[in-house]
Amino acid sequence: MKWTIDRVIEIIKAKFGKYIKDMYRPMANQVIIVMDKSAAPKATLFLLKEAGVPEPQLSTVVGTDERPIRGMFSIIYWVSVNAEGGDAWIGIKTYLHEDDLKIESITPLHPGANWYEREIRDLLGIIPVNHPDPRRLVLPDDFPKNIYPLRKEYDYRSKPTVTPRHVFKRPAEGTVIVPFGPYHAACDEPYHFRLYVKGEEIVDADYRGFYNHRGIEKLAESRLTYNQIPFIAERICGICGFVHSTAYCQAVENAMGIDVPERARYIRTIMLEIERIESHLLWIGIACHLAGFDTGFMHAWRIREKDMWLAERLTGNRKTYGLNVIGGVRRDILEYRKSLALNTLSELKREYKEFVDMLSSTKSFIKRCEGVGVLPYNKAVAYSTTGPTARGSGRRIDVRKDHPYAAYGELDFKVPVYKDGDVLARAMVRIDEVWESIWIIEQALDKLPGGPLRAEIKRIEPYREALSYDEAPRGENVHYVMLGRGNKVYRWKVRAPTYNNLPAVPEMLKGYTIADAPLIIASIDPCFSCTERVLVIDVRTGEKKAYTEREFNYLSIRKSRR
Amino acid sequence: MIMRLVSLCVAIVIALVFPLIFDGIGRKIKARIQYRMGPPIFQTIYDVSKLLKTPYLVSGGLMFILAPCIAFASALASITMLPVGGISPISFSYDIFVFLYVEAMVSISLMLAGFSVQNIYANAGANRETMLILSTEPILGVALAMLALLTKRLSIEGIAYTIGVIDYRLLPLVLIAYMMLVYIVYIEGGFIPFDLTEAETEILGGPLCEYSGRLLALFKWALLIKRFTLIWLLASLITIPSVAPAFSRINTVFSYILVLLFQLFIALVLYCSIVANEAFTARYKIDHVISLNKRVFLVSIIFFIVIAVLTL
Amino acid sequence: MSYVTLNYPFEPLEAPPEYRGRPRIDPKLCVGCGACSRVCPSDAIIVEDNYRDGLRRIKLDISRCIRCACCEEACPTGAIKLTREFELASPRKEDFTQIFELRLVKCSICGKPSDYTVRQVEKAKQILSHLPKEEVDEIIKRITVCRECRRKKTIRTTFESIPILGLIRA
Amino acid sequence: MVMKKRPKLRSIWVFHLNTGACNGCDIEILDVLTPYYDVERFGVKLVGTPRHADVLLVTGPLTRQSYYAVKRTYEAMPLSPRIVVAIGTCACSGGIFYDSYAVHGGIDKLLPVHMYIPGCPPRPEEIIYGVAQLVGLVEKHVRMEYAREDSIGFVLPKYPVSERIRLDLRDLLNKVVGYFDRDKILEDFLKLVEEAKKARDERARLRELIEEYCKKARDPRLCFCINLLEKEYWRLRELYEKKMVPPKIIPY
Repeated sequence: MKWTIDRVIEIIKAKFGKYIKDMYRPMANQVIIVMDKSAAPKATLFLLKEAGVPEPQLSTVVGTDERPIRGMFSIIYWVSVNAEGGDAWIGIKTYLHEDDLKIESITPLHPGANWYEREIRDLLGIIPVNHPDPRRLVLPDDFPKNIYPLRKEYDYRSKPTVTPRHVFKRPAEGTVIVPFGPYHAACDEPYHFRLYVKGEEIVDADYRGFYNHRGIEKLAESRLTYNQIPFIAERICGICGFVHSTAYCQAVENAMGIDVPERARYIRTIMLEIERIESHLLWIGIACHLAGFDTGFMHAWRIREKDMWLAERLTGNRKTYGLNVIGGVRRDILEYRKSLALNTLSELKREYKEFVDMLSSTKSFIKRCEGVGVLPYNKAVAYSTTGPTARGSGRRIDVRKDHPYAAYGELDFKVPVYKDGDVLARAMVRIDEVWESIWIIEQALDKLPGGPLRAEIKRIEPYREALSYDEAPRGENVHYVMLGRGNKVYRWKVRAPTYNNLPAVPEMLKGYTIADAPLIIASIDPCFSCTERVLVIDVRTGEKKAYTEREFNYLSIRKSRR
Repeated sequence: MIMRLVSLCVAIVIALVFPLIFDGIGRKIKARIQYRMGPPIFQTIYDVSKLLKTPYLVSGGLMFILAPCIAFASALASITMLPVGGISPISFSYDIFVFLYVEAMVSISLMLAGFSVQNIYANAGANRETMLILSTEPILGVALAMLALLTKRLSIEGIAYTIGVIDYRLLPLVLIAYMMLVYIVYIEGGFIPFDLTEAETEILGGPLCEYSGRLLALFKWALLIKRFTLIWLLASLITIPSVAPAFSRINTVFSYILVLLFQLFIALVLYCSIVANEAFTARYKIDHVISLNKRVFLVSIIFFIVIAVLTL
Repeated sequence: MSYVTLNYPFEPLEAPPEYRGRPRIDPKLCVGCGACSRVCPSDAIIVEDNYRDGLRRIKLDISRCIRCACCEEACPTGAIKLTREFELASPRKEDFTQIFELRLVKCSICGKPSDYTVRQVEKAKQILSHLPKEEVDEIIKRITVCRECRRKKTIRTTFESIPILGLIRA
Repeated sequence: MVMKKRPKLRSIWVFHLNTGACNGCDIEILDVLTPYYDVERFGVKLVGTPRHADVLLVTGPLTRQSYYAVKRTYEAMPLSPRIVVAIGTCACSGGIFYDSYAVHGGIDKLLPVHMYIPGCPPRPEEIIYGVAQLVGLVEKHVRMEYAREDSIGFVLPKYPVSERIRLDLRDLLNKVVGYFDRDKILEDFLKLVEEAKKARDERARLRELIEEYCKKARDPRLCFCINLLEKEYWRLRELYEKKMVPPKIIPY
């Protein structure tokens, strides 16, 4: 039978009824249940493990400094129910008083929560009790203790500093440490993996990232207004930026109760899919390049270029479309652009087909991807992986299907799923998805409805909260917004897909060779600038243990030919 | 004697200039396969000359500086043992062993360079290089040994000339030896899928990643020359038996030039075909290569024994 | 073999008409209302009043502009537009600035520069043109007042509005 | 127009350094290598380590943390020529992040920059243009522009309808077709209005003009807008003729 939100609520009521203090529904498919501090983690775990809801997913954990409003801090565990027509987002919220900022950690039982809890500890000072990993995640190592940037009293311009220190995992006996990055081939962004290597085989790996942090969430709270944030949201990531701006706008629209005109929803859908095509072709190209197959790279990007030109004609720029605004979109698709788009798509299809044939006939490339970086289904669930990474491991989840947004409810498309869980499977998922995207765009262009592009914005009443979600090329992307006063948001929490996928990478790396590492890391299509909006990290000292200063200096500045 | 001196000069000139031009041509071909305009043919020359102008940073011991020079010298030396225009500048009996040794020297110095710096990637590259030469050099040795057995000569020039007049019943075996050689040329030349030592995307240029400026130029040049040498070996083993005897009847100078042109032509053809193939393959992993080499080596040994039995 | 490479820069190349390129202010049309600077997410347009010499200076910094076209959307006169120019590279950062200075209108009471430019007032007149002349003049008189005078005015009016205070004054 | 000249540099090896950019610029840098743009024709090559590089392509607003890494990269380059190219608005000035606590705002805060290439992200052509300029193949176009009111005349365009109505219509169009197409459509509409003004029965004339316009345009979108404008136009006319300030209107 169908998993409606009410049914889920019933289940929770049955088990935790006496702890529930309050319950409200920001949206038809969203509920926020306020619970006792003691019960909230248990309830979350119950939903994730025992309740038996289909494909439960810890979508995000939002910590907010609500002292100006309620004099308390708050945490919301957002659990989503996916697949089999279950469309529900359950937010389990609890308030913590300033002088007792401790809450039971759920990481020991659900590893997927690892980063969320560490992030909240870093940014708000809410301590997850008996969390397995006491190290910092987000804050830079040269950032002083007991200063929490997301607390309201912190000014977004101040830069306190102390001498940095970071502790990496102890290498096992007889292993060599191969620092991977901050500048390396697998991604054109700074990030840092430490591979613990025997010969060429990787026995363990550790991650230290959060290099790309630009303080976006804080900027949004402090400097920018509602209608300026879509543009900074777009610059969270230059590959999947439109996904972010859409998610943000949807979140605000949900909170404000604006219903977006149909035409706008369709145009958003079209652009989202154009972006997906762009991103997937990009990834395929990079994968070829990492496997030393540059011809594949060149051809993939040659085809991609058509898509970029189309985007440029439709929105005015190849990236950062600057199309979203709260309540709709800013540019229309006139008749001539429509026909232009259709022509481009037909060309794209032809060339893409040739390319895929060429790729699948290149044995040496297939050989590199096959059986490498395997992520079994249960691991994929445990880490709450999303998008192609999850679908490559046989998880049948896709936000577009499970929680239809924009115009996806009215369009028809398939969700490709592969069971092998290796790099090849992830590649296949992406390759198939490009076909689906083309098909979606064609449909959307065909039934593009009339009417206006923008809805009127009514009065904004502050402190309404809402969640919004969309399927980025890399997976489920969740934004949480709490409206504020004075034309500014009170809290805007971004959870990019890579945030869920990355912790699973060390799992994938174990047992494979240095030669595989770039391909494996790239296989989740990591997007660090998405993940690392929060703060900057300095890994120097972590390195010093292994190398001399000069040596380390040099190691930490490499970057691949690309 | 004079001819030998002349051909020495010619060999040096060819060795210095043509590898760069060939590389340029290779890049152009690749570019065209990828629908690109591609760099000018002389691009590699520009690159090297620029590198020669730029200053270099030393981040290793004495070996760090010596290695490129050794590599360069031995690469140059190795080509002088091959017939240029039908006459090897330096030729004596047993020079085949010297050739093998000098040939290996380039790889060895690359190894040494890799180990001379305290850099995980350089070391990884050096490791790979070690595995590669340990597994490939024997095959090269065996292949040449086969030819030596078949022709009863131990100098490359000698081998080249005698193959032309060899008993036709042995030709199949000669062909097999040639196939071995092609395989070796492909691997030792460091073409994709065997460019593991400098795999940019995995270990960022391996041993070369610490080098800069002049030293880098020398190293790159040396590696290109080595590539060229191997192909040249193949080319001359094909050209000389087929055309040299015919021309040499006419007149030495004339035949010298003709044979030279033929060699160049054949070399170019070989190079282009290899590059074209290169463009359509992804890089192998070191374990793939090693296992492949093992198999080839076994096969070659078997044939070697067969030849030994037949000829002795 | 054939290739697809474009021969740019050896042949000129036009950006598509939809392209959002370098923004440019048309000094003929700009009234200096500063709407653009208020909507700009990256503060690329800065408007500053210089009361001493009665000038308003509008500074557009292309090197900070993110080409979101918010300014174009907000501009009431269509003075600022995103052109199709994309050949912007330059070794000097100063090249990226465009500066435009407008005169501020004199205060109708004390004659010091007020907070509006001459052009703004003219534009206002145009917008209000459907109202009768005297009304328009009244409105204009009210708005073209420098800060100081306005403060005084407000105080006076408040005094007058509250009878007891009026008594105190008397 | 750019003429073919002898380039100063024939071989440029570049090292790409991301100082916390959003990827847009980085991807465009890669894009420049791909078949349609192919900078390899100028001898440009992306290399794996700064040791091999002559030019540093820097993207991103220089986040607090990458500061150190960038410094080290620069030091790891050979002493000459050490050219630095700032690609993208962020690298040029910090862009939208310029005053964030985590950002220094522009690479020129740390390194001497030889070429600024603004854009968010710059088009591949833009990057090529920058490189070509660096190599000396093309001239600089952009230059600082300074103007004063006195030196430049003021144009207050006259329209067939009163400015107030025009602005309202413009605002309406912004919501219907967006900022990009609105001005053109409005212009067309005003032309029609002007045309109609000449006739005795203005309404009827405008009506038929609009019908033939739609026939010509053959774009349902344009017809929709023009018809909407007509409705709105007459409504506003009445309002303002009655000299009342219009209430906030939500048409359609």
